[in-house]
Amino acid sequence: MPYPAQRRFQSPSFALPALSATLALSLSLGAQAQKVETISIGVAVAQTSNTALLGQEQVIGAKFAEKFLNGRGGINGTPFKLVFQDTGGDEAGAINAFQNLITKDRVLGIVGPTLSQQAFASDPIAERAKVPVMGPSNTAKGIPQIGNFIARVSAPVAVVAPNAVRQALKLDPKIKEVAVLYAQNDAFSTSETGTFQQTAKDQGLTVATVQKFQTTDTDFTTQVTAVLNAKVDLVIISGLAADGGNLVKQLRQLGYKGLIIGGNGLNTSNMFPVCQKLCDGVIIAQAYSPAQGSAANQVFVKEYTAQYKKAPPQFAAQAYAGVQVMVEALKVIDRKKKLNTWELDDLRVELNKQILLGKYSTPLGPIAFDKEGEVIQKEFFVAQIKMKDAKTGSFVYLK
Amino acid sequence: MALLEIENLSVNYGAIQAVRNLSLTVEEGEVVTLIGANGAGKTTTLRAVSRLMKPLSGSIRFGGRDITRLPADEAVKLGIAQSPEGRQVLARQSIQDNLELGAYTRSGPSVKADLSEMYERFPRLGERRDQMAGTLSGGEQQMLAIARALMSRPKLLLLDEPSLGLAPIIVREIFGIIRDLNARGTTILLVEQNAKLAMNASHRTYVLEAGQMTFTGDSAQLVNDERVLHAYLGG
Amino acid sequence: MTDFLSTYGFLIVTMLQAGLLGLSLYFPLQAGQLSLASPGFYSLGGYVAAILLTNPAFAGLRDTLGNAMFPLTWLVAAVLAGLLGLLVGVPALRLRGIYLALATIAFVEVLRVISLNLSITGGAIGLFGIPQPFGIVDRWQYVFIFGPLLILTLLFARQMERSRVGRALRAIREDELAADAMGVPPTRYKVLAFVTGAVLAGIVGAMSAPLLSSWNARQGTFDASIAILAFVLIGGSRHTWGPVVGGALLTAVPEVLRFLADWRLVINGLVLVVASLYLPQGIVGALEKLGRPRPPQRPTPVKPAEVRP
Amino acid sequence: MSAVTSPGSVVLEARNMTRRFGGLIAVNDVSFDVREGEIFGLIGPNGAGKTTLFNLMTGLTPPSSGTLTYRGTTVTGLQPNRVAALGLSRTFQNIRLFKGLNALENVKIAQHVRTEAGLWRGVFGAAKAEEARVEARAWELLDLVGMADRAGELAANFSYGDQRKLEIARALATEPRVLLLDEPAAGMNTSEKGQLTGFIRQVRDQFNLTVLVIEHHVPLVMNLCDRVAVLNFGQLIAMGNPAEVQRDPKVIEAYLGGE
Amino acid sequence: MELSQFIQNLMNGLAIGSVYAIFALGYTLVFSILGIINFAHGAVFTLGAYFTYTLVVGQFENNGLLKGVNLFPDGSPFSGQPLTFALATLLGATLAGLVAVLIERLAFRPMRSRGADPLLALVSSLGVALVIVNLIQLLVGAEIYNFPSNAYGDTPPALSFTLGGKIVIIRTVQVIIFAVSLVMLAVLGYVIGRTKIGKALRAVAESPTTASLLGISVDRFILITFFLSGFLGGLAGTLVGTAFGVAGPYFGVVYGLKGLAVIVLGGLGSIPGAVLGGLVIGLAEAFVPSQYSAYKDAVAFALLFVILLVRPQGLLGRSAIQKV
Repeated sequence: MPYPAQRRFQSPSFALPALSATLALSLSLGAQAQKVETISIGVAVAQTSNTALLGQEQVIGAKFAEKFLNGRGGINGTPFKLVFQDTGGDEAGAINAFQNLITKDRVLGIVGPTLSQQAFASDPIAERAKVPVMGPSNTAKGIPQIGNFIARVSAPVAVVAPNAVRQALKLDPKIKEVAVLYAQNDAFSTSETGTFQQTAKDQGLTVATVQKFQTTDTDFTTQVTAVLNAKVDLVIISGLAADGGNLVKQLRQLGYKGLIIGGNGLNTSNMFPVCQKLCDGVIIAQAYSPAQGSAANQVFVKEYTAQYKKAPPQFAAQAYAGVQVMVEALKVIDRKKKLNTWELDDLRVELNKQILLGKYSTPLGPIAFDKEGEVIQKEFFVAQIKMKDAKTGSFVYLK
Repeated sequence: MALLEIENLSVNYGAIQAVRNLSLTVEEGEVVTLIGANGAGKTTTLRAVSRLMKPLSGSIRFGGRDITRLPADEAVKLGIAQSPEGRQVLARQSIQDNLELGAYTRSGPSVKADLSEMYERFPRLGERRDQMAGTLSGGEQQMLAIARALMSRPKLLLLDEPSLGLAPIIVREIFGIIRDLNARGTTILLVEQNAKLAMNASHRTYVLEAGQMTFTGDSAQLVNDERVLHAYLGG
Repeated sequence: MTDFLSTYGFLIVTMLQAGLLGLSLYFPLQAGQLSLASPGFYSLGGYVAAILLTNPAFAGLRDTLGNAMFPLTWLVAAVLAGLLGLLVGVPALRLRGIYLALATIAFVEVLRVISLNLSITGGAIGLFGIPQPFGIVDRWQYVFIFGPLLILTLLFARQMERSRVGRALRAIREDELAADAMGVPPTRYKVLAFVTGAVLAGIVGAMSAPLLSSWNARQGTFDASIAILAFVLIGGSRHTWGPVVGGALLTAVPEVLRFLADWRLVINGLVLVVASLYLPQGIVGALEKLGRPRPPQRPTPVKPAEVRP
Repeated sequence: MSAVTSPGSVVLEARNMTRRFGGLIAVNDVSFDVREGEIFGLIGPNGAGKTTLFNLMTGLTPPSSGTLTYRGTTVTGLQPNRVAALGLSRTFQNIRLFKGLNALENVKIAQHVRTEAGLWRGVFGAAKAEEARVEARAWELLDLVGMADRAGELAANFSYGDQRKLEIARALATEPRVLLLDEPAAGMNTSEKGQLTGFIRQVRDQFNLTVLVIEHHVPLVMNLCDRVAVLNFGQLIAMGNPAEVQRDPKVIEAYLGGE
Repeated sequence: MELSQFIQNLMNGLAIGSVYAIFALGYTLVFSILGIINFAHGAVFTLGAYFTYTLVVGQFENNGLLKGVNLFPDGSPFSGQPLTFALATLLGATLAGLVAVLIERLAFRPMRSRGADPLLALVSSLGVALVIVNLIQLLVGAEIYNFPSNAYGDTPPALSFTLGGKIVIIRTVQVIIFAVSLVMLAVLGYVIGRTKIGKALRAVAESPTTASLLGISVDRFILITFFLSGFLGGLAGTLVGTAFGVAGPYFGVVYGLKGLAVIVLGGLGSIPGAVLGGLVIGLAEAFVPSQYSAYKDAVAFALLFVILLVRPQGLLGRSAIQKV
């Protein structure tokens, strides 16, 4: 929505652009077109800061993709390389990571960053440099619209969330009153809750109370008391693992008996150690499920479980898918014209074009992209948590 | 051998030379007085002896041992106790706690005995033993400061301006205590602006001016010395 | 060279930005006021710019003004930050030392929570898609925006320090009571210094919103307060160049340490510890010690004959 | 400032000035007059309330009751900087120079009330004439106390005696009509003390001042002052010319202690 | 407000407030003695929880350098659950105390002996916090760890009782936290108020100079203070960890910030003030009506701001009298 304004501002009316353009020109005289030497793909996710909980799963997913896909021949026999740059949790960190990847590491494309807020700051950099970006976990509205080079494998919340509500109604058709809770300092949760509330209304349910909390909160008695007083039959939570898990735990401990729906932020086994046995029965809206039946996913799940002793989390699967999409697009290009004969700039443009053209069989199921770069994902999932013991549990695929 | 020997002591206070080349001795059993105007360096000298200030040069010997570089809390263990300028009672602790902390370096039943002795000697402290020290009057605080210093059973007691800001009756009372303490064998180095009282209560007197000693002598002789009167009131 | 600029251009801009934020804290510090409120005003300035540049309510204004819209955002941010500075500063500046620091931290936190809850500030997602000024295409070109501001601020600071006002501030820093007794009204000058810092932080915020293309509540946090304090102290709190040098270096350290991968923030922490242990006067203070200060020169009278015997 | 007053007329009137701190009465119902051009001494043992009285007179501490008027203007209730603007300037017992600044700056700062350049004029260099005046006067004052050659040294690095003199120079920079000196001789050595009397007289004459002096060192007060007031336990116990005061038994007892 | 809800809010506020109180005590102890704010206190809080977790569980997840390490491998004499939870908590807090001592030796003492600007201690302790937090992440990753659910034995998750016909439900863990905190505060109150060490500690806090004149080694008491501070911080970390999980290396940051509000509210350097401040902020947060819960984080700081303006020395602090 704000984007048309951008073009309007680009009319050069000050001396400044002329000055900087001259400087840029004089500086670039020495630079030459560069050939592609190594096939490297950048991964810019949060390896430090309090966003690292999400980022470290993405690192695992991406590293796993590097090993696994190179083990299967890489790009038509040539192995590719991942270059990691830490974004930290802030916008400046994401921009620095992107710029390092683009010019210093000379990657062909970037998988990242972790947070939508970071994407709004760093994606325009890649867009300017004409480097394709694959958002692994940016779910906010407006990300693919940042530019032609920006795409994402993470489906926007508007698509993922409604299934869970429908599934809950299937489990218990008598549900009438709903309580909605969300982490209001988390970009993802605030947009997801909007979808949840809309869906609830569409399904003829009454939203009896809406409660806000912070992802940094640990004590939710205030919210839980409000929920209990509203006497609802369904609670819908949009939050992240730690806060969401605590909320579930405290809801149950204080005596809430009805169904609980957790948003996509709760689709991680990181929640298990928090609510432990009390996680049992929570319905989760998933953009990824280990139960997804495609061959691609089953291989992924098998290999991943062998290595990490647990089923892959959504963030790892999405990062894997991001890398996989880039690799497969590169394979197609390579078949037409060997990658090492390309100029770097041209290859990046070509890669972007190819990404949007292709169809991919990923652990997320078959996916493709529309012309803006928005992911077209066939399958979404709803799962119910089943706890084996206090620490281990699984997402049992419903439907 | 003198109990305390100060030789060529110089102490700086920031960039200011507060004490210059001062030498003095205190014999065992003596009361020695330092007098002089504000800023003459009396308090600085005491603080150097109790090891609160680092000397620039010179030496301080106590009981034959060089203590020039000793930390302050170690000096207490050797037997130096100070009742500091402005009393510095621990206002937020009770009188009893203040006294017990005075005996921090000691332990055993003798502390209890000393405590009751202090309450006997200073009945007003005994009456108020559970009161916060900050609620005491100036004179009572001064007594507490002296009593607290005594609780460490010092060989040398340093008293800094014990009469400061006190009413004459209380001043007289405090000097009575000083004489009494000395009679029981405590060695005392006294800094005082009430020159007459101080000299009457002491054996020897050093007169300081601008960080330097100007003259010294037996208190009994100096008390009628024109020079002292002159130094204070001119003529 | 272009590679260098595209890789490190943004970093260089953020180094300048950090220097400016350091200076915004340095102004009140000149009057001895330890205010950590800069991130609050920075955040406010950023929101002002982001709202003016993206909110549909101002679309007409944007069309009319074109690029002149950007200086307008700076101006509005400066005015609003100045007013808020006055509002907060007048009561808060009765506090001293660590109490003032904590009160200003409280101010920053309250502001953060409020901005998280308003719809005009975009809640948790914040505002995004902020247009670029003056046809800027690469982030390093922001040097042409932040650079002049930094130079102007340094000139301003230098001129102020040499003036009657600067002397008054230093007097208050050295001894507020003595300054008062020597005829310097402390409250007026403390508020002046505080508001100056607030205005600067507001402008920097307004310039930074397009730099980041987006703005959200995480731009003004307690962490930033302490980071900016570190800029000033590590750079040197007694010299105009201190906050600039400190801000630039401390911003660069984690980036320069990228090759350390996972260890970089650990080392970054160690750098802070070691710097505060070994550079108690800050970097500029330490450098200053190396050179001998020039003694003040007595102005030579124009006509020697007029000198009294 | 240019009001013409006949020599010897009363410039300061203290009336029933009292200050309590909790239960302590630091200054108790003190009244006195100070006349134009005189050097007025204020003596008394430590803790007698002399400095508190100065604080009451210069706005640093508000009195519990009582007033001070300067040429008919009420001084009590004004902020210290307004008192300074009115023409009362002081030094401090504990020396409160701007220690981290050099001597020249210390003296320049104190001209604040006699100058007016604001932020913008200062920043745009539009106050050149005023700055030149400030600079010139600062050097003159440093000359007066013999410190022009050490103008660049930090105040903290001066000796006690020199800091006292620098503080007087700073007080003079506010262009006072009344100068209040709190223990100017403390920490000075014998020869410095000897020069101090002459110096204070010289300053009084050169700048047409009225001078109040708190001093512990009684001989100096006796030489210097035209009239002396004696405080003990917050109360005025004697006032008169030095010789009278010196013979007053109450004063002798206050100082040397009675028996 | 209904009585049942009032009781619930009250219990909530008391539980979280008492944790704030113990945590803030550590802050305020250091401030009372050195006049500095130790920003690494939040990191020590985090460390305490991780230490206890290590002693209780002994192994970590898939991230970090310590993955795969098992402190208590099967077959070793330590196999199974080696330490009772109470013992592990005490040991964990003790280790946190030792870390605090180390921080004082490495990051604060050198600065003091150089006579540096005390403000620099803020920067130095910030550096220490950065080191600790990132080391934790390097070693054990950023994931959430949680104590075994039987940490407090076989207690029910919640206690419920009827009050005026209404059911009141209180989480057991909150009751335990409150009880442990009370015991801790009582012990600490006894140590500081009645023992020789406590009296000496208060003497050092009131006047280091006077303390040294009484033969008290100030340096040694600074170390003791840091130990106590770290111990209390670490204990608070474990308590919070049992109630809400150890939510990653940054989980102490929020407490570090809230703790600031607590100690200033109560009066910087005042020990009873820290307790009162903790309870006041805990209760104030608990009684924020649920529709305004979004502003809960602002409550502590708005309160702080107002208190500072009205009564800068805090609720129980003493105003310093400036001497002219």
